[in-house]
Amino acid sequence: MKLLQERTQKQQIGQSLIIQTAVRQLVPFVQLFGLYVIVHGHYSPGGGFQGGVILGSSFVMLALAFDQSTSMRLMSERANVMLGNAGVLIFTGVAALCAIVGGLFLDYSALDAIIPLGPVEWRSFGIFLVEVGVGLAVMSIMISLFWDLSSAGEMDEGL
Amino acid sequence: MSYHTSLWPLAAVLISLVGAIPILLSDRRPNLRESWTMLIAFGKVAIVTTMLPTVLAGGGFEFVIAEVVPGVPLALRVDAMGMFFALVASILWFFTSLYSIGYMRALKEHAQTRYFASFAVAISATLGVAFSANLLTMYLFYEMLSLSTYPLVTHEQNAEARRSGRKYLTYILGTSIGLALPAMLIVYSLTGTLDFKVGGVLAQSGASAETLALILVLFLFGFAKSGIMPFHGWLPAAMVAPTPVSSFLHGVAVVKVGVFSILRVIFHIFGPDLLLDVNLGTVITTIASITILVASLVALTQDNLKRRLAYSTIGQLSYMVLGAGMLTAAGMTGGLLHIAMHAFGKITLFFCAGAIYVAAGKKYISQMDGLGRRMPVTYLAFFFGSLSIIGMPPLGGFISKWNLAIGAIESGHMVLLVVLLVSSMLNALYFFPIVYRGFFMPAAEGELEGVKEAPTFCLVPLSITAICSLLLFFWPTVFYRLAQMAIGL
Amino acid sequence: MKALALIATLVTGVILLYGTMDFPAWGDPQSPASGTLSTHYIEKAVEETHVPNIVTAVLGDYRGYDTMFETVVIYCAGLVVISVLRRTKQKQPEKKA
Amino acid sequence: MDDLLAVIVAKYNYWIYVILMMIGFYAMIGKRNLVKKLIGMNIFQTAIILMFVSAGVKHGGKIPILNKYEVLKNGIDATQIVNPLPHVLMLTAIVVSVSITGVALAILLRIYREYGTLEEDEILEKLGK
Amino acid sequence: MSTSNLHIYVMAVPLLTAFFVNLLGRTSKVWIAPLVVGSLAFSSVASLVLMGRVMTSGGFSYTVGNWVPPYGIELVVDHLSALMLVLISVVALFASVSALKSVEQELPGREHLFFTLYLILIAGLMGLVLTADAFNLYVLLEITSITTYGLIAMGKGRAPLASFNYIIMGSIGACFYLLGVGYLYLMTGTLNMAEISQTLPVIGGGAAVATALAFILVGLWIKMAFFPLHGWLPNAYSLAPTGAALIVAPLMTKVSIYLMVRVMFSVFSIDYLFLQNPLVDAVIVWGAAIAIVCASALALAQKDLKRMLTYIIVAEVGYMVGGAWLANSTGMTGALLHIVNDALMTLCLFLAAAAILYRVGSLDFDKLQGIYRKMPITMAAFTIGAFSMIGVPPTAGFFSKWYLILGGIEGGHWEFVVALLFSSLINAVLFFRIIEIGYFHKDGEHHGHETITEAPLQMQAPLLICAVALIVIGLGSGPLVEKIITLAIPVGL
Repeated sequence: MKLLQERTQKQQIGQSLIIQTAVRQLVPFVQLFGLYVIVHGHYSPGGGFQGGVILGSSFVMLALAFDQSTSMRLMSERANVMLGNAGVLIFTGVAALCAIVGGLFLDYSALDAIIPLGPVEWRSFGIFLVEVGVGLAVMSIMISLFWDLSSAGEMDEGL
Repeated sequence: MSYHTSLWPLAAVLISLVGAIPILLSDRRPNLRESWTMLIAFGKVAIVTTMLPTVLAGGGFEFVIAEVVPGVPLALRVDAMGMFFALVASILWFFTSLYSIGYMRALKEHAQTRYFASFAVAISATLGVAFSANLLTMYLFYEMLSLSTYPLVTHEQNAEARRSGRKYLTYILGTSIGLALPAMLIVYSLTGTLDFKVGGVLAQSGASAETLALILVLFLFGFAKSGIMPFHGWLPAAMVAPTPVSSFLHGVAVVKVGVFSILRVIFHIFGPDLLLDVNLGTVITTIASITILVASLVALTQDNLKRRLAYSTIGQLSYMVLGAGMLTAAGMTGGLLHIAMHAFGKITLFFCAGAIYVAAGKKYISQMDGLGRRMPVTYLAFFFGSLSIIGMPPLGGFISKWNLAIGAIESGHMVLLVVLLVSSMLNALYFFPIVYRGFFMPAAEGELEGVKEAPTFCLVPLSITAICSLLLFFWPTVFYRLAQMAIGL
Repeated sequence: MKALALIATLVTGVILLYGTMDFPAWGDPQSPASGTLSTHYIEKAVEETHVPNIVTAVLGDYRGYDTMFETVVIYCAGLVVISVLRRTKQKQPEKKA
Repeated sequence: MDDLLAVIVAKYNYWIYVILMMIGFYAMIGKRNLVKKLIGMNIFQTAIILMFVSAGVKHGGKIPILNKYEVLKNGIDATQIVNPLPHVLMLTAIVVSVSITGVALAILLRIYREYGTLEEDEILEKLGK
Repeated sequence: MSTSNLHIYVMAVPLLTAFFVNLLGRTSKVWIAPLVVGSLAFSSVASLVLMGRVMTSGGFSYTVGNWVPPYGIELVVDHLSALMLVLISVVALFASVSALKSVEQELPGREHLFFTLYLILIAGLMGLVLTADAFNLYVLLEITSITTYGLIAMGKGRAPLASFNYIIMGSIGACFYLLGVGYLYLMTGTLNMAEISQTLPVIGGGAAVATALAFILVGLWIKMAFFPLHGWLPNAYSLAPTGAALIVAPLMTKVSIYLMVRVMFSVFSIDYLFLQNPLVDAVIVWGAAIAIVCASALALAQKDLKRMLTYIIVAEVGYMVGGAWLANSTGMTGALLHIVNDALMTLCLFLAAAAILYRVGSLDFDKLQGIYRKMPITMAAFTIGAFSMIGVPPTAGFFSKWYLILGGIEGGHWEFVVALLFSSLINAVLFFRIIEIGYFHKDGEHHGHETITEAPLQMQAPLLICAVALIVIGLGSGPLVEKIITLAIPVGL
């Protein structure tokens, strides 16, 4: 009961045209930046975790500016879970694949056996792969953390 | 002597353990169940007796079950001493099973299947103790016996049974875990072995007299089944069990297992010579003598027949320890022999007590006036049994007591002789009144209407055991020989 | 309770301070922490992995095993939050009531 | 005096972390409010993170992001670059602490749902009756 | 340097399966059971094969990502870790079979989440056993912790509160461990255990190293609930969902013990621990003795079977810590053997508890009256487990206790010997109280659960196998010690 009252008050505060418009404009750029941070982790500060968090934050922004259901329309809970699993699976899958194709666990250079890029290049590329995995996982977890915590697990309008 | 590996000892131990399974399975069909019991009992006697000649010829069998601790396997070995005890136990179990059938059916006891099954497990454990080749194995079977007899002691499953069961376990488990186990471990850490050797293993360890004394005392009190005071309290309490249980377990198996363990330790872990050197014999004899006298005195005051028998048992058990403590050939022989003689005598007495309970429903001596004329066979057997316990010719008890007396004289402690004589006197004092009341006191009117002899299933075994203890006076050779071999003569 | 906590804290702190005694000076390039291990990373990482961002190289490859489990940790966190908080809709009304 | 100063200059940051750690630790075991405990936990972990990172510092060191081709051509002087390992480790530690904070918050919500309060004493007395 | 990946698969298969359990289990529950049981069965078989290899051709070191240690993360497969792998996978397998039923009863609709966490926990434990890298150990420690927090918090009623306390205590433990590792890293500049242990003698045991040791030990002790630090365990374990308790209770504390042993001998040296400051281990053994006595005494005060068992676990931790610090090989043998035995005993008892809970719905002592007649098979297995806890031969518990006491005698630590005997007696009292309650049914009759029947086969099968295993291992403890454990204890003891 108490929770609900707080929530309704908050909504009136949150619902402001300016913020909503700004956020609507901002979100694509934020997501783009997130992707950039992930893929450019090799050459600049960044990587999966940082990028993932930024990607996640874009949805958090939506949920804050509008309400949770809006953000859930853009990214359904089911899809979110799928992405999370996909992310972790990419990482562990790559790691296991290295072992399966005859190298050691997580030895990306072993993947040279599949697509010959040269072992060292493969290491670089493998790092890229797993960073993507990490990014996906972190993003989805960030989103679901926010959703669950903000709506106390009811997945309704949230804060 | 030479031991050659064979499956006989294992078979002797396992037959009743495995036999418990068909007993459990034939829960619904009593006749089938009882025939299983008898079959197993007979098989056991057969197996044990087949091994007898070899042992008498100075041979023996052994069988290693598993190598559990470096230098200490779980192993069975049939030597003279083990044979001696196994013979007594298995023969008496046969009669007891016979007797139980009569008793349990006459009283329409509940949960008979559980009763017979646990009985079978218990006898396995007993033979296991008899045939164990080292202290660890013996400890194993000792515990197994304690646990398997719990359902028997608490058979009635009423409040009193619960109390006694608690007392029973507290004494037995408490002492064995708290005292015997550390003693065993100290011995192991001193010698690196727990094997039973004639002459003992501790002699070479070079342990100080104090350590030896400590170990000895720990063992004496650790095997509380021997009813040495002050750890005797469980025995009277355990008398709530059905009479066959009391008669066999608390007249023969359990208590004798306690004594047997102590004798094993004295003979084959310490070795008499070592004990003589550091002269720890007196420790044993003192403790034993006290128990003998106190127990006999207490027995006088008991009105409940089974309790009186229990206290008499406590006293008699200490005879055996006493004999071992004398550390003279005759003494130790007497001690061992008394295991057999007392077993036959005491089981007869318990059987009689049971028979009286079945036939007349009487538990208290003061109510048994004139009962002897109603059930003469039972009372005659009772008379024989008590004579044997007191140690009068022409009954088996005389032989063991005779040896004990000689041992006392040899050992040069005249006080021990005095103890023996006094206690025999006391035995007479607490047994004869029962018989006297039975035959010569007039029964209260209408008290014993229609009381007649107990069912045949009860009567036959008790007569046989009574006759046995008579025969043992004339032909004690087998047991005598085994006892002498056991102490290395 | 509070006093106990305070004592515990102080003891821990004192031990930790005592432990810092023979620490290397702060920022000392010769400190063991920047010994062979980090030197190797700095010097060899690029040619061994072709990743100029050494942190990424170490994170993704040399200590990739750590990173993998780290990802699993955060995955678990999400899972736990769902399993602890998430409530199916039909439970809603009796909550609101 | 000077050497004392030298010691202080050399070690003061470690001492600061220890003090930070003590604050967090005390909050964790001393405070009765569950959220404060949680905050204490975060302070504690932050202190550890700072300690690790400070282990990697080199005076005048540059960030460990190099120019690929130049390095491949003519090596690199390790003393010029700060130690990357602690950063990696602490990236992990941060993620772990985030995850645990998330879990703890979720559980706190459950507790709030159950008892309507986050004061340990009140909860215990609710449980008492 | 070996290229065999078997041990990796032992760890990775449950991990990967976990994600599929989450993915597929969401849609339909039919996937869960085959996936969980299948993956754990695979791990069990693989770990047994691995054990065989180690026994024939000795242990080996493995580097993830094919970087020479210390640059990469090193894994070590030796007799000890292989044994632990077998233990973990087998226990997990049995527990999961039974857990499938009880979870279905207790957490409807959340099975897939439960078993995802469950499998990740198993993988984490296996990783802990394998790793030879101080920091990697921390990460895995957190994985196991975080999954455990979740599993416990899924319980009803007070479970979240218990779980939160566990989070606070567990985090303190982990942070202390990390602090210790940090100090070591600052002093040695490496995280690879082997390399640290090579470097430490060079720099000598100074203040920082001593502090590191202290903090690592305290951290691990909190994780394993060594007596004064045990506060979180009883609530957490007794309020957790049955399925969670089934796996957490037998394994978590044991694995932390293993970690302590690992750290003691792979990071620090016998020389540093026992010879340079002999006072320390004397103190710790005393502490262990006190822990055993106090925990056993506390167990006496409990009125609920599960809570009683948790306090027994705390006491058992004292056994193993004491045994490990006795500073002689006998004690260490006892400690390691007891890790195996205690895991199995605890599993056996908790499986029995789970079966009873499944039927009776409560584990209060007064609900257990006459249970022997209603669930004879379950209670028979329970009795065997109880005997093993008490230390009745030939069950497994007796033999590890044998070595522990022997080690105490050899080391002259009589207080430890006395404590062990005392706790055996207490255990006897504890369990015979329950056996008595279950065996006498006269006044239990009108408790009105005559409808109670035996537990479903799916819960009985693992229970019975486990009970039999206790006796088999007891009889086979000679070879077990001789062929594996003596080779597992560090040289020089």
